[in-house]
Amino acid sequence: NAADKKVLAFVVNGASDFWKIAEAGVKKAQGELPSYDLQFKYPEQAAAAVQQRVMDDLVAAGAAGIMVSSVDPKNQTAELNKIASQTVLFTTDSDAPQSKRVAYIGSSNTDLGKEAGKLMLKALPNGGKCVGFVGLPGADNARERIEGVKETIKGSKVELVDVRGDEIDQTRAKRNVEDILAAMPDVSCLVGFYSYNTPRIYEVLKEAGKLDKIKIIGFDEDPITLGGVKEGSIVGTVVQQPFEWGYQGMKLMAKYVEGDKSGIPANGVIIVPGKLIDKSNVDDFMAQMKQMLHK
Amino acid sequence: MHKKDLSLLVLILVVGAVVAFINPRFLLVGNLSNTANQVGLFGIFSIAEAFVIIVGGIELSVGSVIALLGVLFIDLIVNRDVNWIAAFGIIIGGGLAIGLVHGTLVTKMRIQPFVVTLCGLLIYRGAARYYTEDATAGFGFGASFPTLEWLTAGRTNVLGFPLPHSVVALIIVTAVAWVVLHRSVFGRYLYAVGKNEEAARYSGIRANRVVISAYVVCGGLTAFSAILLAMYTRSISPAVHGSFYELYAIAAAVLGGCSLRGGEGSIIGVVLGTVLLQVLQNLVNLLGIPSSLNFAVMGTVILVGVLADQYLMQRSRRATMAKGRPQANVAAAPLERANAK
Amino acid sequence: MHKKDLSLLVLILVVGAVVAFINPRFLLVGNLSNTANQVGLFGIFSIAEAFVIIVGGIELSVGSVIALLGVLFIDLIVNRDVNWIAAFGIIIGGGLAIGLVHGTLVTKMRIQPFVVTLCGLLIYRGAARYYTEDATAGFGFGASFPTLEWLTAGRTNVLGFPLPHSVVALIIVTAVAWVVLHRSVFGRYLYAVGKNEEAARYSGIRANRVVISAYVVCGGLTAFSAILLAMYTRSISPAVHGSFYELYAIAAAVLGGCSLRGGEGSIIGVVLGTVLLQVLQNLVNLLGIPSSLNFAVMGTVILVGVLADQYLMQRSRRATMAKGRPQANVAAAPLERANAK
Amino acid sequence: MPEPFLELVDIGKIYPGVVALDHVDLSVSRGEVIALIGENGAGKSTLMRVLGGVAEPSVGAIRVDGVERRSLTVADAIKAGIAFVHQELNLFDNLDVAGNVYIGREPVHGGPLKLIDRKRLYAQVRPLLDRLGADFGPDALLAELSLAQRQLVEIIKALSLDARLVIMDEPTSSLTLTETDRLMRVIAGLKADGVSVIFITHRLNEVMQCADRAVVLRDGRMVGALPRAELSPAAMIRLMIGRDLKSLYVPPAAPPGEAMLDIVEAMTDTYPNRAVSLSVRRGEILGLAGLVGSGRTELARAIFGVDRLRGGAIRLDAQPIRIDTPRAAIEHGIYLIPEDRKSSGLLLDVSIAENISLPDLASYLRFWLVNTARETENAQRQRERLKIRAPDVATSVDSLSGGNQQKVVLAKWLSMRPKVLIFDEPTRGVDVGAKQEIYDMLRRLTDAGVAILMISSDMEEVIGVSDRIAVMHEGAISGFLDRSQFSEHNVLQLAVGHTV
Ligand SMILES: Nc1ncnc2c1ncn2[C@@H]1O[C@H](COP(=O)(O)OP(=O)(O)OP(=O)(O)O)[C@@H](O)[C@H]1O
Ligand SMILES: Nc1ncnc2c1ncn2[C@@H]1O[C@H](COP(=O)(O)OP(=O)(O)OP(=O)(O)O)[C@@H](O)[C@H]1O
Ligand SMILES: [Mg+2]
Ligand SMILES: [Mg+2]
Repeated sequence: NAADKKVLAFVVNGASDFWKIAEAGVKKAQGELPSYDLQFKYPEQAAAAVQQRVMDDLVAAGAAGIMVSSVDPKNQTAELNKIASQTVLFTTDSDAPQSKRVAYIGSSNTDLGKEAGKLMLKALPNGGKCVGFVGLPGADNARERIEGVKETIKGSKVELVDVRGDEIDQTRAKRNVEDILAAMPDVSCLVGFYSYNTPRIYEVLKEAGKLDKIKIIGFDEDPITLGGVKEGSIVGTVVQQPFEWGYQGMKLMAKYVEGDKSGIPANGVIIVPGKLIDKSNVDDFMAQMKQMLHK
Repeated sequence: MHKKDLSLLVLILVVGAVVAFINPRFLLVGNLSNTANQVGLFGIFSIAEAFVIIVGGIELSVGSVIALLGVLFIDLIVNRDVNWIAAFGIIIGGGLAIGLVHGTLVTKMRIQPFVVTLCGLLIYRGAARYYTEDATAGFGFGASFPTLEWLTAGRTNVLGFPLPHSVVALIIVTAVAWVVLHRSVFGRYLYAVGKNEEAARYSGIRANRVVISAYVVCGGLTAFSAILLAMYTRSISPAVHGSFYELYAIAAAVLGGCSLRGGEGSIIGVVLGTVLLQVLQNLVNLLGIPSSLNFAVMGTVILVGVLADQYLMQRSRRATMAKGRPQANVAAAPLERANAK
Repeated sequence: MHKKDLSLLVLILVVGAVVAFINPRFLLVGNLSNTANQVGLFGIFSIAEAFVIIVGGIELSVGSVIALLGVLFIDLIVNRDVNWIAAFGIIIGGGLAIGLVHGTLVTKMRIQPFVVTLCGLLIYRGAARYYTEDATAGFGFGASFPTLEWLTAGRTNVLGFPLPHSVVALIIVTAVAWVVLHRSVFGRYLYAVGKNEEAARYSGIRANRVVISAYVVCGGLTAFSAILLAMYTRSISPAVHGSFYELYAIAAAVLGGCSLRGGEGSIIGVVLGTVLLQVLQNLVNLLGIPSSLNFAVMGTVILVGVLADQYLMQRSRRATMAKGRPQANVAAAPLERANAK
Repeated sequence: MPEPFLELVDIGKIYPGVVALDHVDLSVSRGEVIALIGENGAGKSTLMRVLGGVAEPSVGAIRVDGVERRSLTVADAIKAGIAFVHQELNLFDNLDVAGNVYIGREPVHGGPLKLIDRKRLYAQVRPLLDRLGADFGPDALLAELSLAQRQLVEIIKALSLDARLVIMDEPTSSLTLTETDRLMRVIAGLKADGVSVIFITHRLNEVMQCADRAVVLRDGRMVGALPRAELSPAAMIRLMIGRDLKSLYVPPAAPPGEAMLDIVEAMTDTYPNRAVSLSVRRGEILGLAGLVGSGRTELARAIFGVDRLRGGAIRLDAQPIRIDTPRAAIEHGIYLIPEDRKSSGLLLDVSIAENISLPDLASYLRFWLVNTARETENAQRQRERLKIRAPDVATSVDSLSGGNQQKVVLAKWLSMRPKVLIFDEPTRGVDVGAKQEIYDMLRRLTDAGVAILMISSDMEEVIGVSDRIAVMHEGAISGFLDRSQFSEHNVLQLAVGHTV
């Protein structure tokens, strides 16, 4: 009887493919945790208030534990504490260190940015102008990634001259790339900060016949990004491991709910490092992905 | 009109009963209090919208105004150390000023309300984002304004029910708005101008002033709810905060019997419209419906409700028509006598 | 009406000239071709919206329909191996069906268009998300449908200008829509019903049918642009794809002279409205304006343009009035004589 | 004669392409009743709109109590004690009768919110309703009133002002004799109280009844004034149209044929248990008389398919037909010319030509498209035939005078080939000269085999034009009259439900 099972919920910050992978992880965990009902929640908008509402309702519905990718961890602290006082709270994706959450499991966006910065340096030994593309430039994950990139390329001849936002509208995302090509003929590399940005960059460059002239650096594991990496037209992409967040996170949480706190380190932070995918390891990664999503 | 409010109430009760039946936790005090809180927050700007719709206009910038004024409010008290009472005043003043500008553009410059407020939607959102450089504005951890927080986001125990103060605010706003709209001269003029502006002018009503006032009232109320919302979320990402709220507001107003052609609508109806929308949101989460279906469920329930209402109305109209016979004859009787003399 | 189109054209040229002056790359063939492509994509569903607005309705579900049908289209040809011509037909058929449902609910069930299409907005978005389980639908790497791609997203060199096929589609749609609206009986009926439905009915026009047809046309055209957009982005995240596009469409229609009260608007105006909106988008990127200001720039330019237009109109009206006096006397003379006989 | 308190001096008003008023002088004395008459489009309404502060004169001045001003605003006019009954009704569907009457002047409780004193509001309206014998209460919703009832509300609104001057622009155009009589008595009462009245009408017997002076406008100019002693219909007509009129009734060329349209036991919404049976014969004009609210319009609407019939049947040429939409009626050759031109007759901001062609667009097609040249040509013909006063047929109808708008409504249908024509108040607001033309046209139509059902509240018209009269009373036919029985008395007897 599903109603008698304890509910553990994974609340994300908005709908995207990225979370599909985490969902796969959660599903795998569900297979190993038959006495729990694992739910995966997408708030209908990427807004703190909406997410808050979802969590309030989950608590009202009696969830035993919630793992959340907070939309705005810095300022949601008080609300997160309210949730933490009523149920077991984990954070993922972006941490809220000052809150009373039990643990954070995820990666460090700044570190991911640094990885991408290294890729850029490698791709442009003689330096050059880069432009980034992102959904919401103000969002924390975007800021941290951009910061990481900037930190790494500081002092080199590679510069990130602009980052264009698109409100997660793919038509505009593609349009932005077209416009930048028109506006800046001397741009030598384009960076896609959100998962869907890289494929749009790839398509525009392909249509413009400039794949060999302009370097592409990406984040995340959109199939087209991976295809581009495999083909050699994308320098590389930095991926996180959301599958692990979902899988390990849920299992940890179940244990914690049962009273076993051994899996949680003292500072509560569990970093699952990102991976750098380039032509050398793309095939392995793709095979792995396929396996994960099909389980 | 009264009847319409009633059928909305019935719809809400039916939905509530169904939810409570499937998941009794719906009726928990905590859950009801949370839902009530949402109703309070959304109800105020829905009433604001209703004023403009009744006078025959539309206000699309509600969501952006909520973002801009919310950001400013937080900035004033967190970064600029403005006393919160002063900040309160400044923000409400800002809302009134925005309303004044919209009203003036609509009446004096004769630009379609849709265009004016669409530009407002775009401009205020941009201004909010530019002002914060797209960063989230928030109180940060541990920042504390106890009085302000208690007043705006607190709850008071009333007979065991933690009554959110946003609901208190909504009740006051509703009461005042009801009296103004349904009992005062100004309200009369709002309906008159909304229905037939030319005739209102022929009757010596200063139609422009009435229209401008409606936008000003709307701006002020929206500013008020911007503050409440800011205190509820305690953080505002300027790119998304409040977006689509104008649709919520218009939907609540329309559900509550307002016609976008102006001159119609009741305050009680608007509040009930808000309640319905919020109960629907609550329902999706409580029943564990996939969140991707959230909107779809809302849309379906509204549509089914409106359809059922329409169907029943048409049936009852036919019924009263049939009953109406003797009445019509009685009403005609004095005429007969008068004419027979 | 003609005059209004002209002033919109002037506004576009002024904005274009300013941008070209600051950044001459605006005039590069590549950039113009890209912008034209966007105009093609957005113009078609703006015209769709205009049909509904002219008949006195409103269609808010454009964006959601674009998401749902786009997802289905990609699913049909990528995952279900449906021949693309068949898929094309199925999707257009779906759009027409959606229009039929909306029109029927508006006319036969007498539900306000705003409510019907708002529910549509919610339901179709939810359906799209549910169908794909919130995953992105896309062609995947290397997937290739050369004919389809060439037809929908290709460009043909015309006198050195790579003319996007979306523009060709828009030109055809515009031409047909222009003839239908401004020259055919059906067009006359659309305007008549939009202006005064009762009078139209008394003149023997089947008003319900006309309204339903408008929604059907709108649905069909929206489906068409959903396909073009899907082929342009080649990937669709159902939660956000096309969201807010109804606002673009309504804005373009309103800029193009449509009144939300119905009965007004010209096709040329709607297309010009789309052009203005897209040039403004292009401007933000070309001038390196922070993308957070994108919307604000759009709003400001529209507002300033409309204000200037209004100001000039009023001035010129006053001027003709002043000049009109002696003319009026002359013009009246034959009439006077005719009556004096 | 009392001293003038209001003077219009040398007023001129120019609209693009039209000189509506051309140097008009008019002075109004206390307690004087002035009838303002003239052909359609002569400028009567415009002159009154200037006085009521609704239109600004191009030249001239207005003197109120000796103070001269270039123009008035609505507020000025109300302050000066000028009340205005507009030709086109200006009421609010979403308010009740009392709300409409006192709109802009609601009695209030004190206090900053200015709450409406509803008790006082209703109390103030009730006696006014009684004075005009209205059959509805102050809390009746306006949306539920018929056109004539609305006209009463409009009049009551003006009376409630305690004005010094009441302007009435065709107040009786949809009233029947009874209400008109009451209105005449009210006017006499106003006069006795020292209130001045300016009264516009196309019904000359009303002028005879109440006017102290008739002022005649033609083509925007004042062409004469007749003091009470010199008032006669013939004199007025001569001044208005510059020639005499022959008598109204033109006998049919041949005796009427067999029944064309049969209404059998028709029942409508307001009077669901009363049934109407009547038949209109080929080649005859059947007048349909009755009091306000007797259900004539409803019957017409039901026949035409705007409303559903609650029961009964319709037969055309002895064949039963089903009509559930106006379209179906039109396809059977049954046309209705509605009484409310503003809401059901016209597209106001559309040209004359497009209005005329609307019901018959299919016959203007060339290669599937509308042939605008043919459209203009036909409109031009209709304009000449009906003497529609407008610069050209591209003029939009909202700039036409009331009577000319009515002519456009008629023109819409007259260019088609009807079997049965139902006219609901066909000459509402039409001047005497043009009425004559219309009556001639009706006769030409019947002589060509058309059957005409003419609903009219104008007694003179019913008696003067019909071949036969049916009278309705509370949703049922209370009797038929043949020409030999025609008299005001007989019509009235039947209208109140008595027998003759
Ligand atoms: N707003 C307007 N714009 C242009 N012309 C107008 C306007 N209003 C009135 N006119 C013209 O002014 C002239 C006088 O119109 P007015 O309404 O005063 O006539 P009227 O004497 O009241 O006629 P009726 O007996 O038909 O009511 C008409 O030719 C009319 O077309
Ligand atoms: N739109 C309406 N809604 C509700 N009731 C109406 C409406 N129009 C008319 N009525 C009512 O129907 C009854 C019959 O009115 P109808 O208009 O048919 O009468 P009539 O004989 O044409 O009189 P007149 O047109 O002179 O008022 C009246 O009592 C009136 O109150
Ligand atoms: Mg007139
Ligand atoms: Mg009638």
